[in-house]
Amino acid sequence: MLIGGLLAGVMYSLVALGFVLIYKASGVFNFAQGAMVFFAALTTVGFISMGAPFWLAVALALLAMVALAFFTERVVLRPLVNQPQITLFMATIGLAFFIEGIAQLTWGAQVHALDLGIADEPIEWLMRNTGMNISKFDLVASGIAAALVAVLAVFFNKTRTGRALRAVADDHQAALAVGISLQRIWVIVWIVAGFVALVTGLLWGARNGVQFALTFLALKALPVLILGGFESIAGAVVGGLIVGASEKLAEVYIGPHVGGGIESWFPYVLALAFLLVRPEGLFGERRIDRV
Amino acid sequence: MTAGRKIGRPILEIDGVSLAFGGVVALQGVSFDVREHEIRAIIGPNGAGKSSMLNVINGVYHPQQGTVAFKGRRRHRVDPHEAARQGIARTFQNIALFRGMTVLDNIMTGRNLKMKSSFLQQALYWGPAKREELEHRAKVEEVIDFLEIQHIRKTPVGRLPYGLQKRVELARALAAEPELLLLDEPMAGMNLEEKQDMSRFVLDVNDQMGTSIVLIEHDMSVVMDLSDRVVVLDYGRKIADGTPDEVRNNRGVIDAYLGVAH
Amino acid sequence: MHIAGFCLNCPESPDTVMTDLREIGPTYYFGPPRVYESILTQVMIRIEDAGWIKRRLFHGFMAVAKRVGIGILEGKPGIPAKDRLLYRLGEILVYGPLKNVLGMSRIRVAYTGGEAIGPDLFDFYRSIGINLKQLYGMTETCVTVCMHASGDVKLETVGPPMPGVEVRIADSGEVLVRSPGLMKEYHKRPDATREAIDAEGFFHTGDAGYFDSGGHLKIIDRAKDVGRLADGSLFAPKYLENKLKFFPYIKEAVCFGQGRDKVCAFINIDMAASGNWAERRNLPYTGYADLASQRAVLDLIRECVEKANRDLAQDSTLAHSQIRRFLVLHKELEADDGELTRTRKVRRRHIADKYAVLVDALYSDRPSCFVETQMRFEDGRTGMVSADLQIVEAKTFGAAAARKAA
Amino acid sequence: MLYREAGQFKTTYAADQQLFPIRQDRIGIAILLAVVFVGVPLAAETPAIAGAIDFNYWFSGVLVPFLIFSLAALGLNILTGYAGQLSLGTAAFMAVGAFAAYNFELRVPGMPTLASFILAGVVAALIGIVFGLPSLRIKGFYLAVATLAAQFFVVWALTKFGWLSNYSSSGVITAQKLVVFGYAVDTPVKRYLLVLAIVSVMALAAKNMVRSSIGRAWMAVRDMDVAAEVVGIPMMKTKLLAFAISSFYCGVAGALYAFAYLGTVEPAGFELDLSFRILFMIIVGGVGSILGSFLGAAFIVLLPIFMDLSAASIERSFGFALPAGLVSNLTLILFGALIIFFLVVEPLGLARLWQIAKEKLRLWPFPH
Repeated sequence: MLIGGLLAGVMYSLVALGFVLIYKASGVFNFAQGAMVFFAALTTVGFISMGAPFWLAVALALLAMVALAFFTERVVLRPLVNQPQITLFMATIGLAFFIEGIAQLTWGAQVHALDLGIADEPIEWLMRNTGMNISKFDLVASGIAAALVAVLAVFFNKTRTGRALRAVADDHQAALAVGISLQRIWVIVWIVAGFVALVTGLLWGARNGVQFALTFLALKALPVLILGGFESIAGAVVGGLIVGASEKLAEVYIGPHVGGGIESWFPYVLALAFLLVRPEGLFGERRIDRV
Repeated sequence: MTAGRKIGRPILEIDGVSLAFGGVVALQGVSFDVREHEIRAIIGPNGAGKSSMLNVINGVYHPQQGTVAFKGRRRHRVDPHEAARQGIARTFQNIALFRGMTVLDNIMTGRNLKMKSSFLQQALYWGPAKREELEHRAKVEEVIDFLEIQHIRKTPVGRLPYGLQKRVELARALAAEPELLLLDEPMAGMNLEEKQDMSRFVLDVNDQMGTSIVLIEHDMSVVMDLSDRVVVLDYGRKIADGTPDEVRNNRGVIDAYLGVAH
Repeated sequence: MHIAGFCLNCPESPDTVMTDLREIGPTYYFGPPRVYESILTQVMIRIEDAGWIKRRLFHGFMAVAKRVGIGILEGKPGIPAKDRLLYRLGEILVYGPLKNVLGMSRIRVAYTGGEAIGPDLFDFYRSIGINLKQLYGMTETCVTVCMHASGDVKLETVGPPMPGVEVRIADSGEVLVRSPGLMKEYHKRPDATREAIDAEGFFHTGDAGYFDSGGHLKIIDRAKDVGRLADGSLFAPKYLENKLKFFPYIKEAVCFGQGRDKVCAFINIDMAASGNWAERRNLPYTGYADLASQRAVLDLIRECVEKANRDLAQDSTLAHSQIRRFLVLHKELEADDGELTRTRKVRRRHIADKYAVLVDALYSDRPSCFVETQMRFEDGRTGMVSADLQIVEAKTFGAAAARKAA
Repeated sequence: MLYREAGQFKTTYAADQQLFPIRQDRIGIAILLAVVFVGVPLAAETPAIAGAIDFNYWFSGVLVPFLIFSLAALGLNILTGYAGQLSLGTAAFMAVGAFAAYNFELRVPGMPTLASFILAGVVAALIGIVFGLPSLRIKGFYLAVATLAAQFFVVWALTKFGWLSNYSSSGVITAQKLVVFGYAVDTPVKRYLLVLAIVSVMALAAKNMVRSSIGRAWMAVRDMDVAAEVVGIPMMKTKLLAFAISSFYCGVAGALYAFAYLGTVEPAGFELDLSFRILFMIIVGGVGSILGSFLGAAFIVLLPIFMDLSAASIERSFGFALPAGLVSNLTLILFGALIIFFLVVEPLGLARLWQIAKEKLRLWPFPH
């Protein structure tokens, strides 16, 4: 059970990763990340249903995410630069609605199945020897997630663009002063987030079908972020695992006493309790208000 | 100095206050007092801990060591709104007005702590609530007249030029009828004329309302002209304390300002 | 005579005069022409900032008002129904709101006095339905000597004498007044009193004027300032200056001509109006001196001067006083520099002395003149400013030609 | 142009502080009130007019929901617009109000309807205080997460605890009959008048609060919390009062939503989507504006109706059926685009546009 929770947590981590990327580089809390996951997955499935081969569909979906990144930068981020964070947050709620509408308008609202060709059945060997119920799919998904985290870590720490991104995150003005184009950075980071959304969308879509419910992933990612801190990739991963594991455990051990279904709110209450103790998250940076 | 003004007993006593953020020491064992009706300046190079000192006095920061006694009541820890209730008002180095509100409303907030009517009465805007609003409005109008800002009464503060914003902030502080007024660089960024106006207002407040004033200011001529006594801070420590003339000739102060190594 | 009670209002502070005015909406208004002028200048500047629809609307209806507004105010017959309708529409769209914003919509009667008022200025207020009238008087006569009666208002006069007031014109042209309201004496200054009030009890006002055919007194200038050109024709510098100052771009003017063959002028541009004008044309400038020396600005002022000349050409006594040459001063005339009185009237003689070199240049045929002046800055320091001023020739009009052109 | 204010001088502070200091505004609001309270119901009763317009539809389908959403938006605006605390849990507080009113009616014999509405508001206020507690330590979208917790928790609790819905399946409740002072409110026009009266009174109360010391305290906390504390505004009391009063408004709105609009509601009807819709109302209408709450509610309520009507008329005139879901998706896109548009172009919403227009009219013919 714990393992299953942890694996779900990996998925949460992936979504949270998209949030963290954007938050780090632009200070925007991107509520539309869930919608992006939905959009990416739906676009892929849509192209496949039109007869495109899998990889071509993925490439086209990625292209769509790139276009979305440019669109967002131009229409949402650039005009709202220097606005309070909360305004940008609300703008991304609007963006989420917009993307959801576009996605459903283009591809229809029905649930699509997505087959990645990885069997979603327990690995018998593990089942036999340890009694653990882990599917091959979950394992692959975890592997992909881990690889993605590693790649992003390298990207942030080793590449020029990655360093620029971190500079922007630390101080917008300073970044501008040394000649880093904010707009370019934003586009890049939204593309990367779009890529993460695509991967997430494919994995979740393959598991549960590509449907509107994917957008609610964004909501699940919120407690993950609070636990892990908004600015830490490692935090997103750890937070995801904690949320995934704890909501399952809570469901099993507390759920029966209160009528079940507490998965829907437990992570929030957990996050809230956590907030009151450590408002900056596990890996977040503490800030001192100066007057 | 005005003839009628009498400096009285200490109204504020700072005793051995130390303050640190994480590992960074902002104040270290600072002690001094402020007397009734006195204008007391705090000066010192950048980062000397002047603003931190004000923040300790009105409870925005809580010192790790030492006490602050206001009107004889010694305390370790007080919250800003309690400090305000006891009669301490202040202005900020970077203007801290409520940008979404008009000048009048901003100044009215200065009187909020004197308002007693409940939210239910206010919802009905009836009886005590209405009477109270009007009484306090009349008080606020006195402050508006005093600081000569009648023409901007209903202007949103965000639209005002810098100098006027500073004046509105002073008005908000005065509306609370404080016994102790903390001014954090009230003349920063002003031109000569605005500085003269502001100096006149500060003196008038001190003179006509009998308010004790603690003032942080970089312009030495202003400090020397206005203040009765001056505290000099450097790296969180008090290095001198006395009349402007005494401070001016103090070796340590000259060194601190010229940047001589310790 | 009748007695009326009224409520007197004081503005809250100098900065709130306009808003207080609007809030109070006074019913009686008295101000020197300067006040009316600055209000009109403000109106014109603010209108120029408006969008083109509003601007077109404003100018369109102001033209209607100019054509028929005064007639309607005075209840004259023979105004076409179409114009009356247009005027009424204008009242809804332009004049009414305008008066309202200025706090003038409740005015029953407005007076001006103390100085001659530009006819265009006078007409403007009357045409939008404000019953603006002139009065003539001074402290010594307990203010009112002459005033317009409603319905008998003439632009260039100050109206007939009040009942009980005797007005007589001396041979020198000076206006003499005897009335029950006249002062008894200057306090403890018998010599000054003797100088002002003659044996017959007439007070010597020091103003030059005459009665027109309708019995209205017409004031031209201070008696001591009225002079003659070399050809013997009348020269009333203040009258000319007022005419020039009516243009929004001109703040001050000083005219010379006493005993000379022609009239020349110094001009100060109005920084607010001209600056605004320049900004709308994307003309960069650094300050007053820079703006005042720009060719485009000089052309703008020349047009104003020529317009004034055209008007002057119609008045047979003053046609010779058309301004031939002028220059725009490199600094604003200041009371601090002794160029204006504290009530901001030009000290013509002092200026003529101080800028003698410029006056000489005006009466030569040099196209420009270098000048260096001491001036006092706002912080009390003094310094020298120098400039090379261009002298501009203005067109003049023959009396007949002007009539044709007009 | 319409505002001829010259001569409207005030001689007391009371006159200067009145709700509508400009005479023209007072006349305008009097006319408006006369029209909505008397004119519209009279028109509905007049056979000639009632024959031409389907008033039952207009009352039950448009005006009543508009007024109820205005009230909810008003509640959210108090919290978010005035006190600066973003909430994504509006629908939860409405749900609390709806279910509380239902239970008071159900379990307290002889409970007057209006009293149960007020008590429902009080219960919502108490729940609001509980979920507002985190606001004392956290701000911004961290707080938004706390309100999300409220959103999910409340809906979950209403579904799981059968007692709250009198053990009906999946928590569906059917609101009791509306009886006010012994008078049955059983027709659309009566329901409209009842809702209108409640909303008017509560809007007036809200306006009074925001122009008094409590409103200034909220705005001070919103604009700069540190400075607010320094001028003596107690943070805890101010924020919790904002949560309480906001939730009270949402609670009453929720009760009306159940009793005067839908009749039958279930917890799932108070999902996050409804919270978002009300948030959109204040963004479009105007954050920090009483008037904006009404304008925003009108806009968000009318837009889908308008879209449906347009779609229907397109289908009728061109004789083909539009794809299913087209209109709802277009509405979704339009909502999203509008939110972004308003945040970028006019962050203070329709109310600000109205204010600008009014300023222009006051200064006509001058531009500034």
